[in-house]
Amino acid sequence: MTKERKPKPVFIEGAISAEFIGNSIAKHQSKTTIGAHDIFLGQVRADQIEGKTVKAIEYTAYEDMANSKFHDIREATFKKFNLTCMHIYHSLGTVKAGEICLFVFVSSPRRVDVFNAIEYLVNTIKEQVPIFGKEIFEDQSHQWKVNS
Amino acid sequence: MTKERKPKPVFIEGAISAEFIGNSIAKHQSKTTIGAHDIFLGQVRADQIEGKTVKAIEYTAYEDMANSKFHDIREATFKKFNLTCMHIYHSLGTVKAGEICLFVFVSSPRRVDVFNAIEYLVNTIKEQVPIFGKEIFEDQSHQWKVNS
Amino acid sequence: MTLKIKYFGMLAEITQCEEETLSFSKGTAADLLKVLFEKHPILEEKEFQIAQNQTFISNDSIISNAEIVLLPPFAGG
Amino acid sequence: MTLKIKYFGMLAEITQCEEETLSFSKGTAADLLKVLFEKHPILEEKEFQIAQNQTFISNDSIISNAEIVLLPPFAGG
Repeated sequence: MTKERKPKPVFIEGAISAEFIGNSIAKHQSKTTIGAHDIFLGQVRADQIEGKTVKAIEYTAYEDMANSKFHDIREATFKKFNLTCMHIYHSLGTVKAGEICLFVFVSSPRRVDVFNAIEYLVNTIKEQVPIFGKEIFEDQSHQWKVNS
Repeated sequence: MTKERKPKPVFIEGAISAEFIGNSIAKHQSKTTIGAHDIFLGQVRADQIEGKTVKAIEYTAYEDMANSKFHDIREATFKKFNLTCMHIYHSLGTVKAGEICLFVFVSSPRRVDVFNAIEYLVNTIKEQVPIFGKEIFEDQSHQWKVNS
Repeated sequence: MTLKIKYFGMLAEITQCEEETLSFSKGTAADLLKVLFEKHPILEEKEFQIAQNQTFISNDSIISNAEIVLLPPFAGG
Repeated sequence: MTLKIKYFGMLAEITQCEEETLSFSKGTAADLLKVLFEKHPILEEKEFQIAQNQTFISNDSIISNAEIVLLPPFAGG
């Protein structure tokens, strides 16, 4: 697949709901060449750090660069793997512990492509997209999250 | 994790709905040690075979053995990977092209475990669980599916 | 002894039988297969595995259980 | 030339600044950093990357664009 796709919006204000994900799955049931879907969801953890508990993460991004990175990553992934479709959504703003902040969805005729593509996509997004996260503790203090 | 879990029902009559999957995702939002979910969905393809199109697969299983295999695979996967939870559902009976017949859902504090676990689980299920699929064509003729 | 033989998937289709009983003097899976191939010659062309107590057995395994299951290739997922 | 400097995440917090303009005679990213460290000494302790035209540049790259962005470690997903 080498055709250029137009940039698709990735950022969503606040958490990504389970209903949104369910609706996205339902939309794929008319695509009858698909045999395998893989969905990755990133969820905010209530981590304990020095006795304090994370209650939310506030996400910000260098949006222009993030959107162009997301576009480049999409194109590169379509070139590397045999995928029928791909969807990426990331939250901006406040996402509470237990809520979903990242939704990556790939579909292909065969499973080997979705396994390889999902791992590549999620790792590349975490590594290359300028998104920043402020972990807010229950006492309103905070620290800046860094991807490991 | 070495504690024994009691067998959970895996088989569902007919297709697995997007709504069921969405509800299952929603139930995990109270589990705030989870940082990463991975969901695999198997969908029936409308394959073209010698000019005929698959319109549905009829699934049957040697249920006693299948249930005990699913249980063994669950236990082995919990031992191999650091998972918070795991859900497996497979259809029996008729699943139309475009509908979902397999839903595997793993969750963990960290993403590396869900990537490894989902691939292991799906491959092991396809290889070891006695489930049989009759591909029904539009003209009502059929052929027996074999996993590749 | 009297054995119950179960057939699944395409094997049930081609033998036109999901379950049958037959009497069998002690022996191995290979011995049992001879009996089954005589009864259902079409089985001989097909790929399948034999399970006893939900475990696959090989041709030289002794038939010790009253229920024997013939399973064609799997197609789950 | 007049540069617009943008700060994101923890860098915006510690400099108490999201965006500022400053005049800069031609030079490399290292030259610009000297100016920025003088203005915001706390920056010197922090890990960050510099982007120009949405591309990361190294210390010896020439500053050629009017908008320079300082980015702390990423935390998406």
